[in-house]
Amino acid sequence: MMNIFEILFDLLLAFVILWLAVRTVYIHNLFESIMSFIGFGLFMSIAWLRLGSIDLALAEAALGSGISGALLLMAKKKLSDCAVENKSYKESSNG
Amino acid sequence: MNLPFFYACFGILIFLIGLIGLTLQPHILKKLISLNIMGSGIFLVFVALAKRAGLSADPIPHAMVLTGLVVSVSATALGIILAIRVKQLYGKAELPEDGR
Amino acid sequence: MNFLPLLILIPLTGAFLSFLLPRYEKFISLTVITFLAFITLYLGNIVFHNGPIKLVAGGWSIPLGIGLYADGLTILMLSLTCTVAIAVSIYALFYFDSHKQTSDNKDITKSWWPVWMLLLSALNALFVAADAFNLYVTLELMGLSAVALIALEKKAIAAALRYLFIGLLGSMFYLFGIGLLYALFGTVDIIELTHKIQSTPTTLVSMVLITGGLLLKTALFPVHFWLPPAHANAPAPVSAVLSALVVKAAFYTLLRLWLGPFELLVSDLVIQLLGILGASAILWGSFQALFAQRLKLVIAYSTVAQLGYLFLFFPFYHIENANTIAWYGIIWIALSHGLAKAGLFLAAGNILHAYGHDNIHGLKGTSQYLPITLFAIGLACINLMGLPPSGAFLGKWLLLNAAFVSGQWWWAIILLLGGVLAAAYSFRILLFAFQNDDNNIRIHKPHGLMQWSALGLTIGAVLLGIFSDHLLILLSSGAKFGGLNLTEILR
Amino acid sequence: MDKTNQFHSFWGITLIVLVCLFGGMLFWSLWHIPEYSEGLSAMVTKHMPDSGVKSEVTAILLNFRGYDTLLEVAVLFAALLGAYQISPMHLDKSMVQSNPIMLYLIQYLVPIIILVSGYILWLGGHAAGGAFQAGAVLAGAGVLLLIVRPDSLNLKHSVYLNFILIIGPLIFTLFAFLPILTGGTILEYPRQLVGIMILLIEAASTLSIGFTLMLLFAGGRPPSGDN
Repeated sequence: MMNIFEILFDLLLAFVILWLAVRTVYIHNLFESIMSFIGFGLFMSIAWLRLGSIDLALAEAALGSGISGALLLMAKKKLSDCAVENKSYKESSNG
Repeated sequence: MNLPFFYACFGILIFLIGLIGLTLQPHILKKLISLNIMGSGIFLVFVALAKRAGLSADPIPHAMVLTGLVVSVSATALGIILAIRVKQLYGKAELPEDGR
Repeated sequence: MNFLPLLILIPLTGAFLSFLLPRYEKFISLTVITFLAFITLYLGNIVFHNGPIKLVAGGWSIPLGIGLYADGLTILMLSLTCTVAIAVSIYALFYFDSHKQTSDNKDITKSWWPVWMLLLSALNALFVAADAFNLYVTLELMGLSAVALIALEKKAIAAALRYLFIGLLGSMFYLFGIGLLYALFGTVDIIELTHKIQSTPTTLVSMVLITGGLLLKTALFPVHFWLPPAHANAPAPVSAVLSALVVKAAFYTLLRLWLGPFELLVSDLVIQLLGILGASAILWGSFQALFAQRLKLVIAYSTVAQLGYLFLFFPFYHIENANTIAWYGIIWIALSHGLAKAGLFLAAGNILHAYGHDNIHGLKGTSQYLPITLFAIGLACINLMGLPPSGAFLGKWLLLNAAFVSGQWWWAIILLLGGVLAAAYSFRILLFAFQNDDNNIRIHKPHGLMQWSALGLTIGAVLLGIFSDHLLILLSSGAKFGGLNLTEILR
Repeated sequence: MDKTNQFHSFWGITLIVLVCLFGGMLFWSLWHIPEYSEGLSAMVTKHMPDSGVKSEVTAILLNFRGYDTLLEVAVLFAALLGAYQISPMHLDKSMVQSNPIMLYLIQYLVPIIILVSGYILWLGGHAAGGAFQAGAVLAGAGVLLLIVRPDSLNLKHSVYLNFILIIGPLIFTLFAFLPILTGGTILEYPRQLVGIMILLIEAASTLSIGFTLMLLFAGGRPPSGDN
């Protein structure tokens, strides 16, 4: 059966992940949201370890947190830089 | 409540958080992040319920989740590139309202 | 030697090779499609004579390995895919060449062929899948390649993104349901699930999740909003494939699961609800089509309406005989709609190509300049209305029969009303198209084969109503419903 | 403004009620799942000696349910093709962060990351690891290079790059196809070659996945080489 430390560990992990998930989804600032998402992925990989899957922990850390995080940060950068292309396009395509 | 069901319930909570985020957040990147979080919740349910087999968990859901992870990363990448294009065309990183 | 997996592997190889060697992409793709046509014919022959084909990937035993399965319905869907693929590929040979100069950036490869090959392999894989998790992967492959195809057109970028979101959301629900099913029964094979399934609350929840996800992908009435912008703005061959095949594939998945594992759980309330949603889709879609200003938008809304007919199968689910008749009926509607709608979208693409726009009020002179295209539109409209001798007539007639056999006559009213509305929006198109143009506007005439491929598909839809005997027998191969002599009813 | 806020709060409450109902349904479904279930683990254990690898997850991914993985690799390829037709590769100068420390570190970091990637790939045969993890790590090295020294990679759209991108899926498809020629079924590896075939698929896939993810990070199609 589970001992008290395991229960405490699970509760703490669940709390941290939930907090990061809520922060990721509801925080206004996009950058902090992405950062929380990366943290969410890292803590998720601890959860995978807890559930006995090293494969998933590796994959989550590398893909879910690392690559997705990098993609999102790059996207944020490009979104704030990019200029609107040919404005007239918007009107002309309305018809 | 034992370990598998604790984590399964927790997975459902994460899924719901992502679902609310997907419907409420207008920003495309946040929608994508929310979808990823929903996915993580589902994966958690998969793997948690596989742990019911005892110490050595059932590996089939692990493989399925690995497949799902790669699929969601691919979809996120494509979504991000589309999002940048939408911003270039419409000036906002949000889906246009008029249903185009 | 079993050819079933080749239906997936050949287009996959085609996709990789045509990406590697863009110079030969047309040659590679046409070769792939020729192979597919022969393999489909060969498999159809086997299923017709020997019954359904089953095999397991990797040669493992079933809950561990992934099953592949082909029965009459599978073969008909594969043939639909193949027929549409042939016509659309011939069309695309010329369509994308003439649009090349509009590409705004030389560092973007607007590559239709590799993605189209990927989509083809996804469709074939979906139709032969007998494994619920495998269906998830194929649905994702189909969704992502469809998004990539929609994004070929600049003005459809937002629609593509919305399509991606809807597709992902639908798959999430679907995946959740599959997870619950696996947790309960320890298998994701559809046939084995059918044997093992029990009616527990968890199974019910998983059915709700899976059905919800697939309805989202099938664009049933209240969640249809994403379909018209995506289908109306994508390039013509893409619209044709989306309307004819991709939405049907999601419906096919739903049908497979409802007639297999979920059979035990289907309650009267739910099937009536699905029927009502289908009926609303018919009415709402037709009304929107009646008031849409652009030809492609009319056609897209008409897809929403025609998808509604497919859901009229469900109210007859529990009624002996009526369910068989309705099942044959909706599959005939699905097949003939697939051919007719693909042809119609290709024809609309011709008009867009010729006039530079597809505004309904500007269709003047189509009968002078594009007679073949207009003929294709006319034949397709006959199908949408469900007039004889089209395939849709047979389908609707079977549905009418089912309505009367079961005593639920009110569905017949919906069918008739849907036909009338379809006639209204069809005549609206034809009315403008038949007007003579006196000003001799300059048009950019599409290649002859572009016109003929549109016509070919719509002729196919009509032939489906005339030469239906053998196909109906093929359809009964491996079907859940059998033993009912349809030719008796048809007389 | 006030009005829209009210509107939003109305929908917000409706949404929360709906989500609560939906969540309740999901929790309710968990309640009825049996406490103990072995799933297919016994079956996996039984067939492990025939799989050609020692890690269970790798055996499932590449052998027992390899067909799913084949389609999944195609999904990643579909995302890449989508990116190729939407936007060109785009790395503006402001993204480049080349301070001297990074430039110094990267000489050591990148080879180490590539080694780690190879190690994870090799681990996949008998422990946790495999093509997807290794590919992601490899992509990490590429991303690092793209950020710090984009010119060092010199990505150009060429047949060689395309070949790297498809070599993994192509070999996978080929190995799925070959057994059919000899009368078997899809992905039915010959018993004596199964280990080496899986290793080949994984090695090629790692390369393809790594480059695909890196190009997705870069934002699309690299510029043509011939100008």
